[in-house]
Amino acid sequence: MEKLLAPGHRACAGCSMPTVINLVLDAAGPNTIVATPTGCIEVTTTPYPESAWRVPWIHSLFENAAAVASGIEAALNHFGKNHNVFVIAGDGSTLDIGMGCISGMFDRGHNVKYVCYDNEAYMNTGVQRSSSTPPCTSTTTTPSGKVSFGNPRPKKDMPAIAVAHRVPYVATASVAYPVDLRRKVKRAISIPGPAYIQVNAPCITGWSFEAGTTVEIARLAVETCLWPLYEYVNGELAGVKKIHVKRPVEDYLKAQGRYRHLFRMKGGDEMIRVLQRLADENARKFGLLYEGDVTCTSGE
Amino acid sequence: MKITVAALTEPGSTIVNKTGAWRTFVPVVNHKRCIKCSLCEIYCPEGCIHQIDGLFVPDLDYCKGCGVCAHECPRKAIDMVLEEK
Amino acid sequence: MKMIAKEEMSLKERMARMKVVEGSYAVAHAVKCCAPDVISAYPITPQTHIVEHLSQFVADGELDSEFLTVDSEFSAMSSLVGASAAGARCYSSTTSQGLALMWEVLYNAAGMRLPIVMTVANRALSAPLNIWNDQQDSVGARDSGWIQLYAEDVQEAADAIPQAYKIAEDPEILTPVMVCMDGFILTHVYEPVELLSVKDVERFLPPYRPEHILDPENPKTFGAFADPSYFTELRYMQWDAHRRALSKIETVAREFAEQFGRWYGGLIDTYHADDAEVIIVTMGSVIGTIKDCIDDIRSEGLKVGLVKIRSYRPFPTEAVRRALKDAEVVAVIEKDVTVGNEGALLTDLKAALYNTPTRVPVIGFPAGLGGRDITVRDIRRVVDRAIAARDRGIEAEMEFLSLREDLL
Amino acid sequence: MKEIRFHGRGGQGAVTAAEMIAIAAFEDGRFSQAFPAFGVERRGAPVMAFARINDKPIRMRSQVYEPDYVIVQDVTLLDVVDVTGGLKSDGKIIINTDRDASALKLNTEAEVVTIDATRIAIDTLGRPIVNTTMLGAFCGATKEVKLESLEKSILTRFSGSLGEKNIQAVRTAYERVVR
Repeated sequence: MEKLLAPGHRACAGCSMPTVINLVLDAAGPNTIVATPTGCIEVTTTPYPESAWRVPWIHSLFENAAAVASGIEAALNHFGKNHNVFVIAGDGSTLDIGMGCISGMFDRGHNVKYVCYDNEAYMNTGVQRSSSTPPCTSTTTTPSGKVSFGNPRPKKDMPAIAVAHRVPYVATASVAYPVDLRRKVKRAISIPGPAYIQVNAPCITGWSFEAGTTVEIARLAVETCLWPLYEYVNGELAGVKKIHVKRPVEDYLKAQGRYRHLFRMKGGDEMIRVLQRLADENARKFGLLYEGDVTCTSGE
Repeated sequence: MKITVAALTEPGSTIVNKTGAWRTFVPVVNHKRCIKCSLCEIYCPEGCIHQIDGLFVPDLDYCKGCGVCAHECPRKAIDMVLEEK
Repeated sequence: MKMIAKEEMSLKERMARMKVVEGSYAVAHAVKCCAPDVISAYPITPQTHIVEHLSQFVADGELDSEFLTVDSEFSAMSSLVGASAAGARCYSSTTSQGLALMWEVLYNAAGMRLPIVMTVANRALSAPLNIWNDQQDSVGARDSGWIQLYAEDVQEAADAIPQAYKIAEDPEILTPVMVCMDGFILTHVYEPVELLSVKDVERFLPPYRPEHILDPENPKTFGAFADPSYFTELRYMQWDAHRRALSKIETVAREFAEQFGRWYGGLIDTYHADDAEVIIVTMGSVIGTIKDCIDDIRSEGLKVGLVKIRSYRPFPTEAVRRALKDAEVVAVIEKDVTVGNEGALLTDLKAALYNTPTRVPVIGFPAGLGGRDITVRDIRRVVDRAIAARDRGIEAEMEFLSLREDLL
Repeated sequence: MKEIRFHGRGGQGAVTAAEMIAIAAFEDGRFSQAFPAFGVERRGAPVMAFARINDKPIRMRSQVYEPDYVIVQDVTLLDVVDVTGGLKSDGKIIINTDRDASALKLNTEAEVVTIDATRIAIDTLGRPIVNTTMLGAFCGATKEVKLESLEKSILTRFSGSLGEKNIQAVRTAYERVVR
C-alpha cells in the first residue's frame, strides 16, 4: 500500500521520524491536513520543487505550527468541512520556541491533534540542547567536558503541561510500539478538541547509535522506564503500557554516543544512578510494572 | 518546469529523488524464513518495503540501506550485504 | 478623472447618507461588509476598538466570521496564514509592538502569497514606551512584501478595506495588504462617514475563490523550502506582483469611485500641485491639516501644493516623478525616521528622482513622532524652510520638526 | 469653524460629551469632528477632549489650541489645569460650579458662564454625572447646536428612562443659562 509520506525524502538513513509520520498518517488516513513547523521534517520532506507529502501540508515558521493549525481548523469550521487537522512537530518547536502558540491553541480548544516527535534536541541545526533534552545528555550546546556531565536540567514535562491546559487527550508513544501509537492517534481523533501525543523518536545522528538499531533504542527507552507510555483522558491517567521486564538504564545509555561520557568520566556512575532513580520514579508514578516482576541486571 | 506561485508543490513528488544511491549495504530477504509479520514494512523509514505477490520486497530505488528492517526482523530473515556497485 | 463623482453629487446628498461614528467603528463596519471568514487579532492600543466592534458584530449575529481570540499578535497572523491557505478570507488589525511581534509572519504571509488584509493603527515603537501615533511601525515593515496603503481620513480608512481585498485577492497580485491609519487621530475620532453596505460591497468585491487551498482532494504542499536555485525567482515573482499592483491599485480606486463616488487618489493624490512652486509630500492624517494650511498660504500668494502618497508599497515612482517634475522645491513630512540615516520616505523619494532630469531640491522633516501634534505653525515652518532651500540652497537635508531644543 | 475644548476627569464622560456635540451638530446639517486628547489617564485624572463644528467638511487634525468654547465639567480642575489657555476673547467658558462667575477670578476676556450642573444631575439623574447636563448649558449659552438635535444625539447614547432623565437634565441646564 502506498504510504502517505512518499519515499525519496532526504531524512537520514535510519531516522525514526518518517516512520512516526507514516504511523500517524496510517491511523489518520488521507482526510487529513498537516501543519509542520521548521525542522528536520520540513527540510527533508519538502525541498522545492518536490514534496514527500500525499496529504495537504503546510509549513509556515519554526514557532507557529499550532497557530497555523488553529487557523486551518477555524476556516474548516466556517466552511463546514470535516478534515482531521494535525500538527507534526519536533521537540524544539514544541517545548521551546512554539510554547506560546501551543498554549493558545490548547486554551482555545481547537480540534487540532498535535504530535511531537521527540528526539530530545535541535537536530536540524546540529544537536543543540532543547528543553526536552534529558539530564546528563551531551549535546553541542551542553557538551560533556572536564567539569560537565552534559545537560544539567531535567526534561520539561510537556504532557503534564498539556494536561494542565485541560487538553482532553494527552498521551506518550514510541516508534517502537506501532500498534500502540496508531491506536492512540485514532483515539485522539475520536475525542473532540485538542490532543497532544509526544512520541519518543531516536535520532541516529544526534544520539549516535549503531545503524539499524533505531527501533531497538526506542524500545529500550520504554523497557528501562525512562520513556513511560501512558494516556490521560480528561485529566485522568487512563492507561499505561506495562513492562514485563524492567531493564537497567545502563542498557539504554551505553548504546548511545550521547551518554558515552557517563561510562568514562569519574563520577559518571553517580549520574547513571540519578538517571536510574528517574526511571524508577516513572515506574512507581505510572505503575509500569506488573506485580512481582523483576528488574533485570545489566545485559540480561 | 516553470516555477509555481508561492512554491506550491505537487503531492508525493519526491519520488523523482532515487535515494537508493545513498546505500552502502543492501537488504537481502530470505523469503523462506519470512513469517509475514510486516514489521519490516512498518518500520522502514522510507516506506519502501512492499508486499508483492505475498513477498516483502524492498524497493531498491529508495532503500537507503539503514538496516532497521534487518535488525527488527524477528526471524532474522533479512541480511544486510555490502552492495557491489 | 480626479474629482469624478465627488462633484456630481452634492454635499447635501452625501450628508444624507453620513453618520457620525468613531473611526474604529467605520473600519470594523467596512470589514463586516467584506464578510471575512476568519478574523484573528490581539488587543493593543489604539487598535483595540476595531476588534471590539468586530467582536460585537459577531456576538450580535451580524457577522458570520470565526473570531479567534489569540494569545498574541504573532499567533494572530500565524493563524491567518493557516486560515488563508485553507481558503478563508482573513482579516486582522494591529499596531506598533503588535506589528513588530508579527514581523516574521509578515514576510511569511507575503511570500506564501496569501491575500490577508490588515488594518495598522499606526503608533510609535518603544523604547521608551509610547502609545501615541507615528508611522514608524508600518514604515519599518515596508520591505515585508505587503502592499501598504495610507489613509488620510476615516472615510478613506474604511473604504480602503474592500479595495484592499480586491487588490490582494486578484490572481495576478495575490499579495497581502496593510491599510494604515493614524492611531488615535483616525481610530478614535468621531466624524461624519458614509458607511458601506453589504449589498454595495458585494457588488464591488467578488467572492474569494482561491485556485489552490489545503484540500485532501487535491493535496498540495504549501511552504516548501527553496534553495538558492529557486529562491531568487520566487522573490522576483513577489516583486513582479507588486509591479502589477501599481496599475491594479489605480484601477480598483477608479472602480470604487465609479460605484461609490469617492476618490482618494490611486497610488498618489495631489492638491494644488499642478502649478505649485513648493510641494509637500506626505502620507496619512496630517494631509487634512496641510490642505487647510495650503488654502491659507495660497490666499497669501504663495503657490504651495501637496502630493499625498497613498500607496507606499509598491512605491509610486513614476507617479511622483510626474507630479514633482515642475516643482521648485520639495519638502517631505513623515512620521518616522531611520535612525542612522533619514526619513524613509525622504530616501525613497530622492531615489525615485535621481535618474531623471528633475533636479529639484528635496528636504525632509520627521514629524509627529510619538504623538507630537503637527500644527498649522509646523506646516508653515516647513514651507519657510523649503523656500529658503530653494532660494539659498539646502542647509540641512533633514530636520526634526518642532524639536524641543530646550530639552537637549 | 468653531472649536470646543472639554475639561473633565477620567470617568466623567468628557469624551462622550464631545461625541454627542459632534452628532448634534451633524444633525443640524453641519460638519463636525470630536476626539479625545489621547492618553493613558485613569479614572479621576484630568482629561481633555475636543470638538470642531464647521459648515464644510473638516480636514484639520491638529489639537485645538485656540478654542471658541471651553467646557469645564469639574470646578476643581481650575486649580490644576489652565482651562482658559488660548480661549478666544470673544469666546465662552462654561463651568460647573455653584459659585458666581465673578468669584472664580478667571484670567480671560471671554464670557464666563457658571452652572451648578452637579446639583441638577443629582436631582434628575440621581448621580453626579454632569456631562449631559453641561451640554444643556453649552447649548443654552452658545446656541451652537439646536436643543432638539442635542436631545436626539443624547438619545442615541442613552435609551429608556435613563435617556429621559438625561433629556430632563439637559433641559433644566439649558433653561438656566439661555437668554
